[in-house]
Amino acid sequence: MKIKSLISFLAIAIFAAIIPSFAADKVVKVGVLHSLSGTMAISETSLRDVLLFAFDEINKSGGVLGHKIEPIVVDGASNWPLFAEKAKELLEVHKVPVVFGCWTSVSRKSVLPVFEKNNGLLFYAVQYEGEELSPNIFYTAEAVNQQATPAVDYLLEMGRKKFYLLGSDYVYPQTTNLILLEYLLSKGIPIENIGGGLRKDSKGNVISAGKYVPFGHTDFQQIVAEIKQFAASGDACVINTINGDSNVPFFKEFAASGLTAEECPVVSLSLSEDEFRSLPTKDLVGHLGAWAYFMSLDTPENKKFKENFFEWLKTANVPGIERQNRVTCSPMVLSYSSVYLWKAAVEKAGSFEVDKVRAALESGEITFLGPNGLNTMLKNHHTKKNVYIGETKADGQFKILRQFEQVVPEPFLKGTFLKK
Amino acid sequence: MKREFLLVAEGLTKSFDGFKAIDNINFYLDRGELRTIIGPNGAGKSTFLDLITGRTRPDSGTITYRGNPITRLREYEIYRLGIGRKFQTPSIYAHHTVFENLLLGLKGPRGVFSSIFHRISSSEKNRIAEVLEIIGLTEKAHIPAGLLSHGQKQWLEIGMLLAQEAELLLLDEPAAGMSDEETEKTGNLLLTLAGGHTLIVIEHDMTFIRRLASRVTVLHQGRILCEGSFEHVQNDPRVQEVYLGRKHRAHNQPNS
Amino acid sequence: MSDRLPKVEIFFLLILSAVLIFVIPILNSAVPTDHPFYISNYLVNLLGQYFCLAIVAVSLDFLWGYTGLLSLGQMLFFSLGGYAFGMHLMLMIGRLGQYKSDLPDFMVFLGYNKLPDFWVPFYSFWFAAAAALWVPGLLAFLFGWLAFRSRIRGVYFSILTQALTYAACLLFFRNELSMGGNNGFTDFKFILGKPINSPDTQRALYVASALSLILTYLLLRTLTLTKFGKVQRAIRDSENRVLFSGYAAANYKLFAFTLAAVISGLAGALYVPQVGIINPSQMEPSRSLEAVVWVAVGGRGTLYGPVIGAVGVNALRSWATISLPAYWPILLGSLFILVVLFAPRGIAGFLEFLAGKVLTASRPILPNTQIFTNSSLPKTSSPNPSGQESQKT
Amino acid sequence: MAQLIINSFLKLFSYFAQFNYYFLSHRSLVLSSLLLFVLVFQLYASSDDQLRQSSARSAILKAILAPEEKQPELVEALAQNLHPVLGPILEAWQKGDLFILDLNGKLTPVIRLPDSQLQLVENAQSLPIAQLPENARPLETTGKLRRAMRIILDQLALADPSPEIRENAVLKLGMRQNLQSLPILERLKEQEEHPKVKIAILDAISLINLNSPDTTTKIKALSHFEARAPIFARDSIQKILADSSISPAVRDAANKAMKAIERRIFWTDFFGTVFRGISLGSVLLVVAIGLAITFGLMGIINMAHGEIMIIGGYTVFVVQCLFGTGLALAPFGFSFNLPGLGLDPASNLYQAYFLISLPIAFLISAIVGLILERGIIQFLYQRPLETLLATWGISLILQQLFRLIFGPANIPVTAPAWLTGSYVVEGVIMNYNRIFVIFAAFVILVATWLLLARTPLGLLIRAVIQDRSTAACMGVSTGKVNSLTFAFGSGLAGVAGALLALLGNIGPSTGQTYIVDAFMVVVLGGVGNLAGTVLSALGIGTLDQILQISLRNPVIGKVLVLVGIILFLQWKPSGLFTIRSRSLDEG
Repeated sequence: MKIKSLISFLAIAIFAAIIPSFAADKVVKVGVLHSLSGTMAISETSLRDVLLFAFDEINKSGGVLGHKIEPIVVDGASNWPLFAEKAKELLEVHKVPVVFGCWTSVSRKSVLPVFEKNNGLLFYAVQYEGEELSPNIFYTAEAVNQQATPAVDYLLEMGRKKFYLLGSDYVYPQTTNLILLEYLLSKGIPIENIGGGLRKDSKGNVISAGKYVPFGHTDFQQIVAEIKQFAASGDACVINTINGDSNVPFFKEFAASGLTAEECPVVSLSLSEDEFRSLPTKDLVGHLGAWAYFMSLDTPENKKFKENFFEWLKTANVPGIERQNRVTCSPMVLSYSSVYLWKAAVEKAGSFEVDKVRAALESGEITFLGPNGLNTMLKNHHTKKNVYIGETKADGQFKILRQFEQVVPEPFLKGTFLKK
Repeated sequence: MKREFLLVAEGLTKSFDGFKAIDNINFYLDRGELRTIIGPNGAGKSTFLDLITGRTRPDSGTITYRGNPITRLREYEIYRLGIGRKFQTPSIYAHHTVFENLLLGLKGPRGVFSSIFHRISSSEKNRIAEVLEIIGLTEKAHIPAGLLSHGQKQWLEIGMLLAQEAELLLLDEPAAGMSDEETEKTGNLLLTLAGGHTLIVIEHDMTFIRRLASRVTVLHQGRILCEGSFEHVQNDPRVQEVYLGRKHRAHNQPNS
Repeated sequence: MSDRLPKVEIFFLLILSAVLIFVIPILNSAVPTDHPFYISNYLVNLLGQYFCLAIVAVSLDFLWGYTGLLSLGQMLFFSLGGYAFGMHLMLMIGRLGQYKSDLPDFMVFLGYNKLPDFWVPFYSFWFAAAAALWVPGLLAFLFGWLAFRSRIRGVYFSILTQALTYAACLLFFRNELSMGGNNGFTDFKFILGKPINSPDTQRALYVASALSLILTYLLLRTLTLTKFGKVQRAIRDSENRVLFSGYAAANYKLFAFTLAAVISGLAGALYVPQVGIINPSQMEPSRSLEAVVWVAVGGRGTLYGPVIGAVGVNALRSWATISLPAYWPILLGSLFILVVLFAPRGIAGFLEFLAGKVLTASRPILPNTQIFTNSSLPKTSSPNPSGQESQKT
Repeated sequence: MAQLIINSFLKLFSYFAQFNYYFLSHRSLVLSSLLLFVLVFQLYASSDDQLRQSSARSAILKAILAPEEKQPELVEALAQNLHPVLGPILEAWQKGDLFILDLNGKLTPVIRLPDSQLQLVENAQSLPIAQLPENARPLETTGKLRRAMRIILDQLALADPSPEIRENAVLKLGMRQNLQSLPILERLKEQEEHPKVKIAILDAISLINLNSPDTTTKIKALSHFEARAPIFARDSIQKILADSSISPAVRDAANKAMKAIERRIFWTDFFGTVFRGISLGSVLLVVAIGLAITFGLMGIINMAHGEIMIIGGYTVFVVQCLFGTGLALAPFGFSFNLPGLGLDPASNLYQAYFLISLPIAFLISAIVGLILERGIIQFLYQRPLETLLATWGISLILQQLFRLIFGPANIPVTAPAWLTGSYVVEGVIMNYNRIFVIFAAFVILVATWLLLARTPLGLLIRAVIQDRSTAACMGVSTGKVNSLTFAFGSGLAGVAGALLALLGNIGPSTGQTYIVDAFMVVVLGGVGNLAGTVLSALGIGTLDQILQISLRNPVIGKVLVLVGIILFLQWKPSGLFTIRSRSLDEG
């Protein structure tokens, strides 16, 4: 009897929690699905902040189609099945017309079937490995050819001849490195000049290129010693796709071993200004980054965005929000841009209905002049935008070295370079 | 003619980190005998029982039981040959009832699957009732064993050996921590068992040992110091020096 | 001597089965969505997931509460079951993936031109379903055989199971394993020819989970009532005594460990189609620790406690991650501490305490509720001289 | 005569000031030797230097003001007017620090120096204005232009006053293996005085000669490398070996040289692995030693060990901020500022912050440990497996508290200057911070051993650990001793966290990374045994490094270590060192 009463109690509790509170007129609920606890909270919390800022900004200027945006913030807790569960809840219980969220590829993959089944709409604003195109997801961040290959172009321009590929052991680095391997080969770099190791299957197909460390790896002594030997014959560089945490021990080891950015620059594809807050930037000076946005970008849009965002942070009523020492970075700005792209599409469609909004987004006419420059949503669900190469300065900012104008995104790259 | 012994240990040696707990012991036990082992703390008494029951493996030497070597067998295999052991501190299943404790001790198949499909039979019930009678716990059959008094737990443990119908019983300080009355009862119990079973008893309580009136083996520093009747041993000057002179202290430290 | 299920328990189980297996699906499918008794698809799916986790909790309790073996790697077996069944689901996607190939997407991407041999049998539903049971079972058997043979017990056993799941987790992250690397398996389309995300399929999976939970409960409950159960608890309380009573304790433990792994594998296989993803993060040590917490909160040593714990803690999490995003780890952490300090026998212990007040106690409760005896401790309180010597070194 | 000396010194200083930027830009902080001063003096104090300098400046001005498509050509032409003043200008251009300002109607190129000062390209005069005009845009560069700049900069580096830069430049030139560079190198060989650079020049000449069509020259170069065995020559020799058309004599020489290099790499790897193994082992030891006390000795399955460790890391961060510019925190929505001492980062006192923070980290972690023990753990000594649950709860709470107080991001801890850099002996890199951790591990170990074995408190701790009730009967206040022991173990964990801040990152969930490793070390060593902990930490560390270098794969290496530990425990179920016990239920 006790169990039964308990279960019914729980059922009621769940119901009570998920039955929407009585909403005022003209409100549109949107979902925010990021990890606010667990290992990924380190990166994703900032995206929640900037999304809430964007909603406030839009609400102040009259909302979307006359509706105020009411965000439903959900914690995915760095737990992928929980991401799927929460996505289901947002779509099936709260019936939100759009969700902004996810950071890791695996979290996106886990929610993808949910969005496809319920015909939801997800804006994903983190650089990723491509090789995916869901009708229900719009990818507003850098595709591989908007980040990794421009970075390689730049290094080639600088006369680098040896490339050491290093990453965390998961899909984004592995995929990116496989694509880069093809790209480098197509640029005439001999395979023995690509460091980190190649693994082939029994038929001789390369199934993995580069060196991979487990998540949270802390001991880079061996790898840095290897890079030092690799770089001994000059003109070498490192393409680093290590995820978040492990970068600190890597760069500490790298700097301590006497390798300099002159001798062997490291271009990091997962390190933005936000991550620099937690890195001893002294050890990173001179190393490179490639993003669609840098905080140091000198445009009126960016200036206005930074001012307003930092002003908003001072008074924002969000539990646990960090108000001090904040920066802006590419995933944040692209999240922010996603909101405006969605707004533009909704206004073009004149409706919140997913199918209509999608049609608007796919029309190729939805643009947003954001802090990062012009973003244009293309039919392939990715955005055309500028790409910048920057060099790390001691204050944790990037000095912009190079700009690639309006690069057209190409999500499916594997196998395309060698065919040409 | 060589005599047929029940238990023979020859050249038995065991050392822990260089400390020789058992040093070249030769030990012979007759069928049906009641043997008492005494010795001061650290003499190696419990280690000796450990070696017989397979809890520790000797560094060298052999142990045979009914002529079969048992040195390399595991505890449960040795037990199944009919060697039962009662530990120094009562070792019973506190969360099981007294009845269940005895049920687990009963002779019978010990495999995983036979235990899954086991149904208690009336003969098993009778046997348990019998043992309960012997150890005087009939009235407490259905309370958790953890609730028994210290002495009752000791008896229950002996009862479990009886249920198993072990031939050789190794009893490590069966009277430790008992009141005088309980000690008396325990002594009687052991005496009734002797004959039908073979017993090795480790004890410190000299009155108790005298009562058992058995053959006594004195262990000292891992060796057999002397062996013989209680009087013989008592009068041995070496024993007086190493053991009886320190009897009082030894008695106060039950953890030998 | 309660060798049979008490009548009241059977009665209660029947009612519960009726509610879970008949009433809830009917309320979900046959009641109009705006009716107050309507149960949404989301809730049905959520309950199905909770029940799978509850199965793990029950199997873990069978090990921990009854055999004294605290496995800190139970979710490894759950994941293996999930992976085995997930392989089948991946193959059932057919040509509906990103690359429109017969191979799963990640294989196309990695340049495979044919399915690895060990994948081929997983085209068969029944092979995959069986593998979800025997693969975890086999691993548990091998690991258990090694561990119990050499008398690894207590904390050592726990830490080793943790190391095992950690090692497996690292291994499954690798693409070389041909198991999808970090992303694992996702985007399933069909199960037994039915679209996997349709409400009907999900309802069927829910019923399967509920049924499995009830059957698991019945099976394990019956086992604990047999002589096997008595030996099992005897091992928990005093393993050496069991050995000196002629039982090969290692075999008993091996049986319990393997059985628990098989059951966890079943739970994993049911969980994956409902949640839609399986990847190595399920093997992270913290996931298995969570399972231990469900058992502890629900009350170990009773098989229904873990069910309450698993469903309750997960429901709490579902609620808190949306209502108290920044504070829920603190809430959860405090709950564990409070339970350990003030309700060592968990919710079940509390319920029994209440029941004991109302009814006459059906079974006596020992004044000392300590379930863990020294056998599960590291050997610290050794009163012996050689111990002192080695400490000085 | 005196006049001449004074004059030369004045000149010298002006040049030195001019090169200052160049020095910094190459991050070369090596002190110039007296020899170097003489060299600089000889090279640049010549009478026609003024003239050459101004012609170089006008040439680059021309290039800067030229239309974009002409720039690369003009920059390449700078080779005829090589002069050190070009270096800073080209680098500024490359990095976007070159601007063209409209000064009184005249287009004037200026460069921005690292200290934000503006300098005219024309004559190196500082501009009086402090800030760039709003509309100033840096002069763009193209890939082609940057390549041209690189060539000029490389040539400039050959005459750089710093021997290190010269050495690198020479080697770089050699690495290009262009036969036309040989005359330049031969000339440099004559002029060069610095022994290291001389060797580098010889290496570079040999590198180029590897490309020589003449077999004898080739073989001579190869035998040079056989004797020197430098790792940087490996790629070039490999290329020779890959060529099937070479003569047997060349092949033989190349093989010999390759063997010599491989031998060197082997020994470098060997000693490197030994050092790295010890280093990783000492990290593991530092991480595990606190746990060896709280778990190993006291039997508390302390899942919050990692978080208590991280408290130490946060302590270092706070101390670092307080020594510097202060710290602003915003826990639970309240913001407050902790003022800093504002010490100069170069001062000795500031540099000592790390040493000072170690005892503070110990104290704070110990206090947290004390609170946890008194508040929660003390009720659980009879139920050790439940300490696992409670401490896991504690760990969840602590993690989220870190997040709420310090933010979700990791915190940056900058190692003091005296701990950055490395000894390099024959290619084996030994970082100062790692050497420091090895040393610290040793100190912690000795201190712990002394405390446990040689102090009255240690005696009490051992007594309580071995038999709580007996100790209590003997009048020992077991509660107090437990608290102190747990606090001590927690304090050690805090020191570990402080040391980890030198090597890795500190963040809310960092503790989780170490927890499995820490338990493995303690269990493998044998619970309750410090010597075992030491041995197993060093053993795991070395094994891990050996596997990493032989498998070239950290993940599989780690998996194998874990499997190895599992199998090892089959053989020795209670770890390397066992404490035997004779009471029944502790086997």
